[in-house]
Amino acid sequence: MKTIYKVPSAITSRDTTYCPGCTHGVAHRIVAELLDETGLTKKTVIVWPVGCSVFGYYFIGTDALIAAHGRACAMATGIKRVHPESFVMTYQGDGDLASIGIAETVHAAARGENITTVFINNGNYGMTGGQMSPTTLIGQVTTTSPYGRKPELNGFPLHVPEMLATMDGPAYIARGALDNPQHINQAKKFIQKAFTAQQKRLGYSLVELVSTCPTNWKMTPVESIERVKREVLPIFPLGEFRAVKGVE
Amino acid sequence: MKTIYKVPSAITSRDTTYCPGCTHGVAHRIVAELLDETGLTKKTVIVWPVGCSVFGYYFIGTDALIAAHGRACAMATGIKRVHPESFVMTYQGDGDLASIGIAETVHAAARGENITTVFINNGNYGMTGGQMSPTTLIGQVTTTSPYGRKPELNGFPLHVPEMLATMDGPAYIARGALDNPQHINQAKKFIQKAFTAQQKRLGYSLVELVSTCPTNWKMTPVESIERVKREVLPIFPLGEFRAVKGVE
Amino acid sequence: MEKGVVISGFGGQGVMLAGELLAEAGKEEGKYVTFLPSYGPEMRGGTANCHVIVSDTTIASPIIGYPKAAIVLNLPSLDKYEPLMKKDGIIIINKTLVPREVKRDDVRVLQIDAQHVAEDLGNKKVVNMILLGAYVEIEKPVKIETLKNALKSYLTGRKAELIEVNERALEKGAEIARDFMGVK
Amino acid sequence: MEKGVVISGFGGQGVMLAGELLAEAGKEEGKYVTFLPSYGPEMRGGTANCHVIVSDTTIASPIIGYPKAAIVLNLPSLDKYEPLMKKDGIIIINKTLVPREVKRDDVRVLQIDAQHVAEDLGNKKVVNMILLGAYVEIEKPVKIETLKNALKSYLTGRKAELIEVNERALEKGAEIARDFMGVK
Amino acid sequence: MDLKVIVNEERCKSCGLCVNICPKHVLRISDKINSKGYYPVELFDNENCISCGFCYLVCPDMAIAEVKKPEFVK
Amino acid sequence: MDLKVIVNEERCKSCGLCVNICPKHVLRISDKINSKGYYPVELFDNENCISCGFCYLVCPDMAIAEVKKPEFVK
Amino acid sequence: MGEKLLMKGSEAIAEAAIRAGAMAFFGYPITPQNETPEYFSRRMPELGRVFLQAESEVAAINMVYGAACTGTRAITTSSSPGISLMQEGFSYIANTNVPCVVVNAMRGGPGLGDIAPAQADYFQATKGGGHGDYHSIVIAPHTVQEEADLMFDAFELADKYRIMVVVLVDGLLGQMMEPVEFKDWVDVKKFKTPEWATVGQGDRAQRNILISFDILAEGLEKMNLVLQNKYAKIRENEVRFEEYKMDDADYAITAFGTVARIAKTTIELARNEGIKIGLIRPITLYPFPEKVIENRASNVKFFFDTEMNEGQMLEDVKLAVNGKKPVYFHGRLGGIVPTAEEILDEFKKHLGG
Amino acid sequence: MGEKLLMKGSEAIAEAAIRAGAMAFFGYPITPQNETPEYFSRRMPELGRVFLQAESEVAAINMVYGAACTGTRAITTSSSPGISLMQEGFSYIANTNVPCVVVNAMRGGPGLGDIAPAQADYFQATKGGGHGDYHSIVIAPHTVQEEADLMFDAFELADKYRIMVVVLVDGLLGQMMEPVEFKDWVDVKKFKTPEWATVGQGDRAQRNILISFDILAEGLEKMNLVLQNKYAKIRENEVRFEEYKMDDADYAITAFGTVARIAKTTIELARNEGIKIGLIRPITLYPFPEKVIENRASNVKFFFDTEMNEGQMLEDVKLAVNGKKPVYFHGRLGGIVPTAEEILDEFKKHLGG
Ligand SMILES: Cc1ncc(C[n+]2csc(CCOP(=O)(O)OP(=O)(O)O)c2C)c(N)n1
Ligand SMILES: Cc1ncc(C[n+]2csc(CCOP(=O)(O)OP(=O)(O)O)c2C)c(N)n1
Ligand code: SF4
Ligand code: SF4
Ligand code: SF4
Ligand code: SF4
Ligand code: SF4
Ligand code: SF4
Ligand SMILES: [Mg+2]
Ligand SMILES: [Mg+2]
Repeated sequence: MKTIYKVPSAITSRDTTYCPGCTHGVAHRIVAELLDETGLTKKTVIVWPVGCSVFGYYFIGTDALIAAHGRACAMATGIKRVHPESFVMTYQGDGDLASIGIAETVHAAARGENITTVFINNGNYGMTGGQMSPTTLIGQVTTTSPYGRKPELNGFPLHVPEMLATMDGPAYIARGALDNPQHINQAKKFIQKAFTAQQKRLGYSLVELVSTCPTNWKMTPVESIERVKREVLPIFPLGEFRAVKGVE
Repeated sequence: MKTIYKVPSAITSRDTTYCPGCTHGVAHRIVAELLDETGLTKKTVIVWPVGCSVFGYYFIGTDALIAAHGRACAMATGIKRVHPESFVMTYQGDGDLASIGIAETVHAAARGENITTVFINNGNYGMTGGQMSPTTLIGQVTTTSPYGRKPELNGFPLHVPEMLATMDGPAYIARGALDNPQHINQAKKFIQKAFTAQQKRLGYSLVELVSTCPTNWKMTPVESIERVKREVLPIFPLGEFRAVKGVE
Repeated sequence: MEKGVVISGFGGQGVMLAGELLAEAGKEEGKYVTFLPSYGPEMRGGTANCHVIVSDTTIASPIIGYPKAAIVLNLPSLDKYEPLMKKDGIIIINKTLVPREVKRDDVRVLQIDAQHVAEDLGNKKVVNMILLGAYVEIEKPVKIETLKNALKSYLTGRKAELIEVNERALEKGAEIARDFMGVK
Repeated sequence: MEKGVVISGFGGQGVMLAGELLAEAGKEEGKYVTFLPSYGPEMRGGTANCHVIVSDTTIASPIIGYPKAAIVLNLPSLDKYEPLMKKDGIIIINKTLVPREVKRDDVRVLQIDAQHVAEDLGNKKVVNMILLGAYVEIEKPVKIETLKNALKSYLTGRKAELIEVNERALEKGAEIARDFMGVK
Repeated sequence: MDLKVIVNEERCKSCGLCVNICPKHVLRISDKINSKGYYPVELFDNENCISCGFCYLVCPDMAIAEVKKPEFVK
Repeated sequence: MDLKVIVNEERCKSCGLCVNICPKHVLRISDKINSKGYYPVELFDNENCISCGFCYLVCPDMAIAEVKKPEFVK
Repeated sequence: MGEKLLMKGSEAIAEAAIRAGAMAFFGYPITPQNETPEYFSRRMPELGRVFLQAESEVAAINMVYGAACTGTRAITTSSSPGISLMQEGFSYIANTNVPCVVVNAMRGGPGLGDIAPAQADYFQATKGGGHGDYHSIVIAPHTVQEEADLMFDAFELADKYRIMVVVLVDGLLGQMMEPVEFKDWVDVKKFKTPEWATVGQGDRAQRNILISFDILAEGLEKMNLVLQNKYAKIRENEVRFEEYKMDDADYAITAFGTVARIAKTTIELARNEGIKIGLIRPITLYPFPEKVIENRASNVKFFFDTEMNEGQMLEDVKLAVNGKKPVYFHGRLGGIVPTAEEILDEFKKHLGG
Repeated sequence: MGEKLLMKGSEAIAEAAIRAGAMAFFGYPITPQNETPEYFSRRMPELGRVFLQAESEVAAINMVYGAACTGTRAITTSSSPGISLMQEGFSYIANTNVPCVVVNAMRGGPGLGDIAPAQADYFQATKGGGHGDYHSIVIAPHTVQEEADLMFDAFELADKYRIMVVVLVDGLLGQMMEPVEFKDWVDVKKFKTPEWATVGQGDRAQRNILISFDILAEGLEKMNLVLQNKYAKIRENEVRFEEYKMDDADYAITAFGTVARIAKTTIELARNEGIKIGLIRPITLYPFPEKVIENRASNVKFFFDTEMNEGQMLEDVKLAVNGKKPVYFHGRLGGIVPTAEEILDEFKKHLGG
């Protein structure tokens, strides 16, 4: 028999600390697969965020740091500027990247910083217990939008790729999802292109991944997956928003 | 004889502290004219920035505060939320708004905060002596880009209205210029619409105004005006980028 | 008199509810009470415990360094608290999930096969109440009746239908405790 | 010996250049020097001043609280420094822009119609050098020659053509000072 | 027995995502219990598994350790 | 003399923007000097001023205090 | 006062703030105090008041600053890293002389640290973690009831002195439940927009300008003297502390918040053994109760300071004692809460001396 | 050492940092120290090193943090409000044990304040303006030459202890020009990426992980003890100070930076009048030279502390003196620089006593 899928070697032996069915783990695996495939593992530094993936360095076996909440892109910039030969990635949640860290993200993008961001959008602050985030949907109940997110009070979900795609700095910007095999394969392709962008020094690359948070959505993992398709993807459409020449 | 133009009464008797020919003063005057025309002067709170216009409250006679550098939109949000009947404006430079304050700006926009921002883009940090700002043009020499702004080091000029126009929160977003009478009249029209947006509680409004900084550009005022037309406006095109229904 | 108990088990075993209920009952009886929860480092799952003190006078520290009483719902909890117990203290153990004996011989031990007792009562989830009932019967920090009243303010809405089985669990625990004390 | 001077005038009158030049010359002569600029609050324009000390030994404070010498290029500067002058100190005044006499009689005063002298030298902008030349001749913190050398390192590139007129201004100032001292 | 899908039982959290996605319905939650208290998934019908790897792709816990495909002898 | 353009001389900073924009070239930097050391602008040809207000519009220092237009008697 | 409720400290803080007239909350989630903003998010809209989750702590404090400039009772709550991000804002608020309330539920540090209870932000809170010579009033409750009570005082003091009041607690005081009785609701209908507030000039004769700067050093020194006078008044009038069994004490423990509470048990244990210890518990950490400590220096043999940090309040205790008696210390770091027994053991090590 | 150059302090700092091997500058403009980043912006690209203007001080310090985690000599410079924004970053850097250098050219505060010289960020720098129990080494030069010299030490100390070193100056020391002679260029070709750096695992046997947290309080307490041990070593080995005319002094002035310099003139003036004053000038503010002050307490009649603030180092002086002698104080606020004469007048007020 021929092995067609196997847990990548960039994944450590440590079990994840994520809740059952949380798709953070899927994102980890596709990143690790790409590290294996590109042979980048030993050149890579991952800047982990504050959020449920704060323990990410337990699971992906590269040099690693944890940035202050929201500052991953700034920290990654510091590393990349002094060690341009290192492969530098940030892995960030929607609270981390789109709320407290939006300035660092926008400016890393505007500068065309040669770093890659994997952006896990699960529509709330998982780690702190499910508060509203910039990507929470209208009407969604969270622990800080107990009456549902209201546009007149809390505004509208933030579309980070669409926003960054208006700039000249980013080389590659896309949005994928982790809810089914097809989307997962597509997401992997997107991240692979983002890796290429960095390796070719074409500028900033970011891939948003629509993810789940069964625990705080108060749903089973399967219900969460269904919610993504039914409610989230219509608001956060998948696709590539910017890809400069040379990204493939 | 009939008076057709007269210094508006919202302008105080205090002389400006701006350098000769600096168009900050023009922006002040058109704001003051609109305060006169709309009768809003006594309902208005202006949040001034840190930047050359830190002394703005000397010149426009409304209740006033100075925000911490970059935080004008956050401060204005605090005021407007507790006093929705006040007319709340921020006046900010490109360093203040687009660099250190970009998070507060993006999120005020995303929330659709009912405040109005006048955004003076003079392509550098005037007050601190002409450093590079997010809107500095490619190739432009400043005190911190002594060899000219280079895309591979410093990225590309940030187009704030274009970026904010991708969102659902803002009611009105436009870019005007202060280099000639036609543009000045257009700019005033834009700000008037921004005022309307706030008065009708339609959401966030922002008008960028392409301005000059003769001192740090090391040009005469007339040369500065000419540079705006020749070099700046091709990169920062004028127009309305978003106007929801009801803004007029 | 100050009466403190540590309640400890897996997250999801109702450790916090039992503790809060006891504190609420103490408060209802006009006593001084403190309830101090502490969660393990893991986000979800893992071991959780709480310290509850009921007293006739003001309570200084809400932390129980060396318990006189402990309700222990799983093995890690026994491992943790057995060495800390005060001499002559009482450990009430969920025997079903704690597959070992207590090694110390200077403490009192009540083992209850609570998981099975709960199944007999018709609801697997009332293990916590069985153990709490036993504890309250032995140490008498509050009256069982007050606990039952307190239950009503915690189980509201759709959960109201669970009041009855929880009451029975408290009583069952108390009954087991009376047998235990009789035997002693 | 420690020799300190305050140079004060409008921004744009070359106050800073004169001060820096003096400090540079002091340094060239192997002396201890400090140059301390201070700008008024206004962004542009307004009054500017600097404190320069040249000394054979280490200099403690670079701030001159009570000057023994002052070069005064405009009226506000005279108003500010006249009361602070030490007894027997010397004030060198740009008479053209200072339309009043010094009131104190315990200080020495040299008034130079520097604007006109500068025009005669063919460059309105060398007022600062005329006054500096006079000061250096009187107080001798450094040699005029060293000042002239220092000029060369400050006026480079396109400005090199200005060296000559600035040199002449220094000399002219010195000459006026010699006359003044002769008269005294 | 040469299973097409190797489950790392200690890693499985019984989330059911693989069971849900499997086009051939050959996976189920077992009644074993692992040391973390979860009931790991098992492939109960190796025969009908088509080695599509969907289970591997959706598993968030690297609990589908490997997916293999029979090689056809030419 | 009833000037169409009233200059507030104390406010003028001689920036020249009004002079530059005036379509009729009727403004110039005067040789007066104000208390801040600037040479204020002056309207030297009232006649030919068309009261377009461009000078007012571009002046950053509110130094063009007023622009007036002659009213035609019907 | 009403009925007693069994409540978490972090929720009691929110409820008390609401009853004390907090009209606006701006904040950003952070453990171990998420229950506080979550509570506000439920209650404030019900009362027609403002709850807004800010994009960051930097934004949150500047929103508070804006609301404070209108004279509205505003509050934010956070924990150590979030509080560090607010330092610039604190400094601006101080020099603008506007009132607000900030709660810091301290967690283990430095850096990301952990989410366990700690007291290592004492210096930051009392000496000014932001730039410049400024102070906030800093209050440290040690029970849930006191947390509830002091929220009222926090808002009163903030308004009285137009100053920021920091309520310094920790995760233990936030997670713990105790019966609590709330003071009567403050009648918010009686609130008036103060004369100095920037809400638009309206009928006022003068417009209002609220700023924290003066480009002239002379002017800024005057602004600083205004602050210093205010601080002097506060030091004069607002010192609060609890003396516990000090009357016959041979030794004094000094401790605040959670540790003070534990120390009370230590004192019971010690007294059972015949060792007469008392407790001086600063309730206001700024203004610090230096007088009482100075005075007690003549009665006791030594002071024993204990904190969940490396010895921060310790410096203020030493400054107050000023060499008159030894001051010993025991501290635990990074979120470890000492036990009463441990404190006693450590204390006893100094009895030989 | 080379030729003497007449240079502004703010530029000498940049040049010295470059010679000392600063490979990367990240910062955000702020008066009164814009000449420093501007100087870096010219020189760093010439040398193939990194100059990057960050979008804010928050970003700047986190960029420094990133570069520091690769073991690269990195620096940022700012002034008071900007430094306040960096407090969270400082705390992270401290607990990650990575080296970097930060210059604070203090200006008048609080809030926006002014751009005049001040010393009111002493507490912030020495006690930790960020959260948690941490310290940075804090150095306070008082001449341009010393600014240049200490930049070398700053980088050496940072690397030696894997710690942040703060160079605390003010606008006066930045704007002033003095002749300065730079130490020899550090040979940056000899720099090696340290074993602990996170640059990708490469040939290392283990991957590196640099973090400032431990979810378990027990672990975090251990991390804290590592820090505390390091600080103890630093207090043991790195104290620096200058004693100026203390040998025969009847009185000691304590002062740092700009004011220390002015105080030297005060001492001349006093000695001309026959009053024997000396100066104890802490060069390291942390570790504070408490021993020398404690020792001198037996010789002098009193201490007179003078600062451009409301009395911040004063507390450390008092803690060192510990009640043995009186400690008097004179301070100016908001950016006012005292004159030598003024200090003498204030000093004399205490002579009667
Ligand atoms: C300065 C600061 N503010 C707040 C926090 C608390 N905090 C930790 S994680 C988090 C949000 C996490 O949400 P997200 O980034 O969406 O990640 P997720 O957990 O959902 O994957 C917050 C607010 C912090 N650690 N530091
Ligand atoms: C936190 C902080 N960082 C930096 C500064 C210094 N600073 C004052 S104004 C300014 C930039 C001003 O530029 P801009 O916003 O473009 O306004 P302009 O002067 O050009 O009108 C800076 C960096 C400050 N005051 N506070
Ligand atoms: S809380 Fe949500 S995001 Fe975090 S691990 Fe659990 S499911 Fe995943
Ligand atoms: S520095 Fe530039 S922006 Fe500032 S007042 Fe002068 S010209 Fe205007
Ligand atoms: S490989 Fe495909 S068919 Fe086989 S178990 Fe997995 S999902 Fe089902
Ligand atoms: S998806 Fe993975 S973790 Fe979930 S049930 Fe299947 S094997 Fe187990
Ligand atoms: S109104 Fe028109 S024509 Fe008259 S001076 Fe002004 S610009 Fe010239
Ligand atoms: S535009 Fe205004 S300030 Fe400039 S020259 Fe004309 S009148 Fe004077
Ligand atoms: Mg999230
Ligand atoms: Mg600008």
